[in-house]
Amino acid sequence: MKKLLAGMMVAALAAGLIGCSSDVDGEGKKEVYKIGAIYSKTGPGSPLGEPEWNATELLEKQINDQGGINGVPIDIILADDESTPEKATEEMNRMINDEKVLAVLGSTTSGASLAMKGIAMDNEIPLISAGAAVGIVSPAEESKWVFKTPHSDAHAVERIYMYLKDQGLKDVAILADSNAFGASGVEQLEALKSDYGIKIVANESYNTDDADMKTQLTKIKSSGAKAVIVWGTNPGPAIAAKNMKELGMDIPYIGSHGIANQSFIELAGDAAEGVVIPTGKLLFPTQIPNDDPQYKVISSFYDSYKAEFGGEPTNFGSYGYDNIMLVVEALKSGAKDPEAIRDYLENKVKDYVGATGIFTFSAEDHNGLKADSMVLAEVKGGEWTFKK
Amino acid sequence: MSSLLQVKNVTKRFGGVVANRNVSFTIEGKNITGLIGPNGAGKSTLFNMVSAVFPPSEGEIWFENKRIDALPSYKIAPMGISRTFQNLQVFKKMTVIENVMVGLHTRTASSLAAAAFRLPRSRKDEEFIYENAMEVIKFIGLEDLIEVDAGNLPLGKLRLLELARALATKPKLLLLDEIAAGLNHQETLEMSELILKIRDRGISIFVVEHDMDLVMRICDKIIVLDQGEKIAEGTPKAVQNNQRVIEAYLGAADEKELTV
Amino acid sequence: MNDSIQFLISGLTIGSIYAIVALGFVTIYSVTKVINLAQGEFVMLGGMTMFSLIKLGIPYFIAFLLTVVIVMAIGWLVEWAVIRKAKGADPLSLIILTIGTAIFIRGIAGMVWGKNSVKVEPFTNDVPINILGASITPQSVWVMVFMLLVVLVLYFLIEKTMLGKAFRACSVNPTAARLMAISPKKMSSLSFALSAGLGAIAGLVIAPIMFPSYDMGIMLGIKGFSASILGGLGSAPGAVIGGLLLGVIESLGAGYISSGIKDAISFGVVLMILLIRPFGLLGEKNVGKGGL
Amino acid sequence: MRKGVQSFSWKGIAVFSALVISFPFLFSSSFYLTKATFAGIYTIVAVGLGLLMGFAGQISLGQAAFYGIGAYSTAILSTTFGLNPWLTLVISLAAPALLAYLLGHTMARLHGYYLAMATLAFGIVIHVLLTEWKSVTKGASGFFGIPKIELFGFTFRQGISYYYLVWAFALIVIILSLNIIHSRIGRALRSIHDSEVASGAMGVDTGKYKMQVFIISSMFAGLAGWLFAHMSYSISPGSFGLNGSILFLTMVVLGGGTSIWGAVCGALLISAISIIVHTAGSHVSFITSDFEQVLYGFIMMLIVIFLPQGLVPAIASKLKKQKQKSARANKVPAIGTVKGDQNV
Amino acid sequence: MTSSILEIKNVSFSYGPIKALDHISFEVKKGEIVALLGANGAGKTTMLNNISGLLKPASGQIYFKNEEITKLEAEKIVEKRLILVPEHRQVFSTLSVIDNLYLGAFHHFKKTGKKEVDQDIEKIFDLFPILKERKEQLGGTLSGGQQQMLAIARAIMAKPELLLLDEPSLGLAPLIVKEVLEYVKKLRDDFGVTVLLIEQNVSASLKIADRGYVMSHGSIIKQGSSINLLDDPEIKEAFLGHTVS
Repeated sequence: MKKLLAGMMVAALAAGLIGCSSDVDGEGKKEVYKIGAIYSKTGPGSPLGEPEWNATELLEKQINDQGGINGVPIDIILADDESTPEKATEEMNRMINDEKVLAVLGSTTSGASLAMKGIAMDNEIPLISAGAAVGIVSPAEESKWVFKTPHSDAHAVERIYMYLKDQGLKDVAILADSNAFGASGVEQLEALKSDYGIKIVANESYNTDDADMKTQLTKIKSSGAKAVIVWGTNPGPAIAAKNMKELGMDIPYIGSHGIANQSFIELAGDAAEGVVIPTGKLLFPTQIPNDDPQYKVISSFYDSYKAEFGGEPTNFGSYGYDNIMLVVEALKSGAKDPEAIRDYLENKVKDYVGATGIFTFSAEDHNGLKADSMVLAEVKGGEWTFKK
Repeated sequence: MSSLLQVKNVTKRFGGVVANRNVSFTIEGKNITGLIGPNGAGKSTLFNMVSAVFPPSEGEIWFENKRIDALPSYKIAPMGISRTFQNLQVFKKMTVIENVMVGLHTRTASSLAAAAFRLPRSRKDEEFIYENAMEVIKFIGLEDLIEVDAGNLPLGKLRLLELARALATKPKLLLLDEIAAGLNHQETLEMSELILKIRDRGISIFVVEHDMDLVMRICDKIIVLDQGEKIAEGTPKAVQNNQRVIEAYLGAADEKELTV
Repeated sequence: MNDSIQFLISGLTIGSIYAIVALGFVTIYSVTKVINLAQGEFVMLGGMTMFSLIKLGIPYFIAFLLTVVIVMAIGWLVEWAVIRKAKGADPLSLIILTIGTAIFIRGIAGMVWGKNSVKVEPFTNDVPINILGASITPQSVWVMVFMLLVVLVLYFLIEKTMLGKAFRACSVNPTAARLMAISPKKMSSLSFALSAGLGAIAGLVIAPIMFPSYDMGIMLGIKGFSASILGGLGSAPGAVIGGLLLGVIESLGAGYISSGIKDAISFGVVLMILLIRPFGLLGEKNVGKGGL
Repeated sequence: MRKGVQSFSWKGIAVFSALVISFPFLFSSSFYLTKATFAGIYTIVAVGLGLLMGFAGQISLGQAAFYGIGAYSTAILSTTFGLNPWLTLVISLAAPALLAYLLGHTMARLHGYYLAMATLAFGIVIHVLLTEWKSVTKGASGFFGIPKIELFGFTFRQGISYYYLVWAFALIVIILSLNIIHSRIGRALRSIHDSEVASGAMGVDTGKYKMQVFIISSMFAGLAGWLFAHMSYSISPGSFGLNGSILFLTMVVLGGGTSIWGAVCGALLISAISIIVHTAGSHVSFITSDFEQVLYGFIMMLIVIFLPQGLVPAIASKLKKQKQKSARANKVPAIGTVKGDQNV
Repeated sequence: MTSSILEIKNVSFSYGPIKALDHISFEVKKGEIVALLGANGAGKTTMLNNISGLLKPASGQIYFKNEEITKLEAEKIVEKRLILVPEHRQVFSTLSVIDNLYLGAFHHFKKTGKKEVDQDIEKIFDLFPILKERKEQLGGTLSGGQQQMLAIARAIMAKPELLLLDEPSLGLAPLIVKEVLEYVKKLRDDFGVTVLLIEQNVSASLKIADRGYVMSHGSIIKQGSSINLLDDPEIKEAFLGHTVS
């Protein structure tokens, strides 16, 4: 019995050893910059994580093809956390202690990012997350080593509220996914409503795998809402759009940046017409004005991404892009250790033009974006069009 | 002093089928009582009611002046009733000694917490259990097999194991359900000797059996069931020559009487 | 008032789906005493196969029939390759076995079809119909029609045909059935094929409503299982009642209490009903034990 | 005093402890250490679930809920209310136990598939509450800012110290469980599994012990939750849903619920499999986490079909049969020593 | 010369450690009624289950119409028209009487066609009028005797050449036993069905049987014509144990 157990342990360990040995590199190799990147390539977060993963692969190649950073190649170690905090924890420890990376990028989901945050703080390694939750970079005193590049939900909400104010719509309803993405959106929608004089007359949610949302929409309909804000990623919002049409609800449908992709339109079909969302500009690189400061960055990233992978990078691709490029900026400036990279990010990144927006980090703000990094898009004729 | 076990007017129905109708009998102390009857006569049903597998539909069962017919089966073991099973309900994945040790469950009382932390109470109980189990095993004659998984035993030993396990509870009344089923002649003989030996220890025994040799040899009193009803009661000899019993077993012969 | 009608219609639509899935559970259970927790995967396979066939350019109606046939074949295969091999296992093992099967099928589906949701066109146009101020889409009507159709066909099959009698015979007394030359093994295969077919139909009718994806089977399977338990295992009318009840509770719970905790409400109700009636609404007391 | 009868073999524990202690020295990699730490946490849950399934014969499709209650109890109390984690450990044990006690009365009336449904429903209800009771649990994004465990001024952080902390608890749980199954109550429980009728006739109060084991298993899950919460900076409801419950189930099924070591092995093997897939995945492109899921499903099917009692009991009984064969051949009846580990 | 329709050669069978059949051999000739007698636990039911394919012998062979059926599945053996009426009758309790009868015809239903099967059912109703009265009633709600008749009727629907009857008198009142056994005789006389019957009701069964075998502890200990067996004093001993003198 015990022998058996011991045998099993040894077998498991042996399997591990084989894994280890392949990672052993000879000493005295020439210098590389090692960066870790953990994204959700699989699992429920994969629609978000995949463009981030792809963008990371693409950029590593591009940078090294161009001779690296100041002549030093960059080595990005990619890992999939399968959208779980446990795997993210394991990978984060590997990145920091085994791979000895200078900084870690990721992860896609808030839960995983928060789990990684604790480890980054313990080990004093900079972490740049692509997660949505505000908790990733706040409170500031607990987030010294953690940054994030995605449009904060707050920005998206501000953008929406500004639009609603312009349109004179005060009474709104929320329909949000009950997952982390939706929850984070709702939190900001609630937090910022009074700043814009918005009244939330109905606050509904749905499960990611719900087939039908007519019940929630009926409630919204009766609540007298003048617009409905739907916060989630595909396919939920598409079902909501379809259900609204079926219920004959013609109030404006405001989406989140979670559906800033072509597949939303494909799924929702006609029902997508007129849907307005806040989004990064990467959604329609050809439509943004040439004089936009981000124009060059966005169009070149978009083109090379499309050429490499065929699909759209979506907003999430831009987070993957900016996460790397910010570290690369720091490395370029000569920051070669984790602390220097962190310091550079916090103090030197001012008006940096990224794919997501224009970043200005500070000790209090580790997100660095403003609401104007987002624009509004509307579905017209089966396509996302630049609205404002 | 009244009888050890009293079955009073017991009736059992399953759905519409009456398995036992108005059966009454008593079992005295230090006695072997047999329950026989043709297939389908309701022996098992009656036996199961006495061992509290299920309650009777009507009637009462008393043991040592306590009414037991509504009790769950686990409550009658501590009172002094124990049984074996015809279809061998040994704990197959446990060793012989562990099987017998389960029999001593009701004679100890240390709690789960005591067990988990191996408190002195638990240790003392375990020692008591082990010693008593060994004693019973030696009495039955299974001491060579204590470490063997019950599932690997041959039939004869399984029957002995069931007996040992039942004895470990220190019963006043031992119920044996077809204890000789499947045994060969020699084994059956040995079993009867063993049963008599147990009786001599002062334990009352109630057997359901279809091996007539065994029943006739060991029983002090026999109760005969047919069609759910008691049709005869008495000494083996009386029962064997009772016309109703012969009919029940061999069928009524209306034209040509069976002659013996 | 209009709201409650709308809630009811939504609840009945989704409840009809649960009912079809639950009938799949019952079909297998009543013949084999196996609860097939991979039933939801049959639903998923229905939706995804339909999508693929249409994408291949196969006409809608033919794709529909083909889907049912393909999924039935998979159901038959599952019985033959997996369930039959574990003959006589207890319910606990069977639950684990079919969960394993579900995970396996789902994993393969994820690799074959990818993770994204797909779209399947509705059977007929999607202009909603107005009833008492509530709106109902033609597809929702189809869902209910199919549910009733399935119930009718099953009723006819079980009550009026020799095959149905053989099914019932196997369920009451497999040994006696064998003595009538009815092979419980064959009936077990057939019941799996049949219930896979039911799953496929559920997948087909719901596909235009909910954008199928590789993992849609989990929740539908669980809801179908709940519905069949709620109604009482092995009871077809129970499954239908359970399914509709679950759908309506969910919808009313979301409508009048909170959409966030609607699942907690519906499963809370399931727990409570089990507390009051440990054998479901129409269940018999002696069921609940497994084994072929 | 006859040691053999009253306790299990300490040798097994000693060998296993030695392996546990030496692991970090053999494998300094932080990745393995983290994996092994999680494996320890899972072991605690699996041992509890193994007791429930293998010894009380009850299924639980909602074990992750107890795990989650343990984790959230401590997270909320130690963060929001600033209580010392050692203090909240009591709550992390008591809260699942209380719930199990209340639920146990319902469960006691249910059997087979109905029981499976009830535990499944319970798991879902708890998961929904963790997600939706935002004011307390901070909702789906996760609860964060959980303090670390401290002992005499030493802070347990992820890494070697936490590894040892977790495995110290895991070993305690294993020893307690072995103690239980080698006591009168353990034998009673095992007897229930073989023949409930016979154990009833031996005076074993089946319902009482099933309830006790249900409570114990929920407490173990709660303990694991406590360890998990304080390991990480944050916890989120996703870790405590159906997937988690099924993962625990897989561990027990794989290793074998009728043995404490089986549950331990199951937890370790599942962790090992994920390491192997991870390693293989970096070389072979189609081996992804999707493949891992397919593999889990496949393993569950194979085990139920070919080794329904699980790996460890299957191998143990084979070894034992051999031993008994050779013992019989040598005609050496082994009297007086009943080795405890034969049935574990 | 009457050929044997069923031949049992050296069949043994064990339930785990319990040996139930020990090298049993016997035969049944076409057109006979043969009774297999013995006390509880003698192995009679096990024998019938081995013949019908529900159990598989550990060793030995079974021939039906000179064809070996030892390894055939129960379902296939039914198709060869060897039908067992099992112990405790085993009617489909939640199916109606008429559905029970239809199921009897399951193996030849397609070949025979519904019309003919319906005619067969009418014939059965002539034989057992009580079943006609109760045809819509559920099998489980019938009385014991009626269930026994239904079980036999259901077996007849399968068009048997050899009918195995497992204790048709079990749990029935003496009058009903007589009635049931009368039907069995009628089956042989009017339908030409060969019957192998196991019974503990010795006198009643030997009255209708041509020959009998007596089993004890898994072996056949005695055989002979019914008349001879009825007169044999050892029979009583086999059933009631050693006579206490």
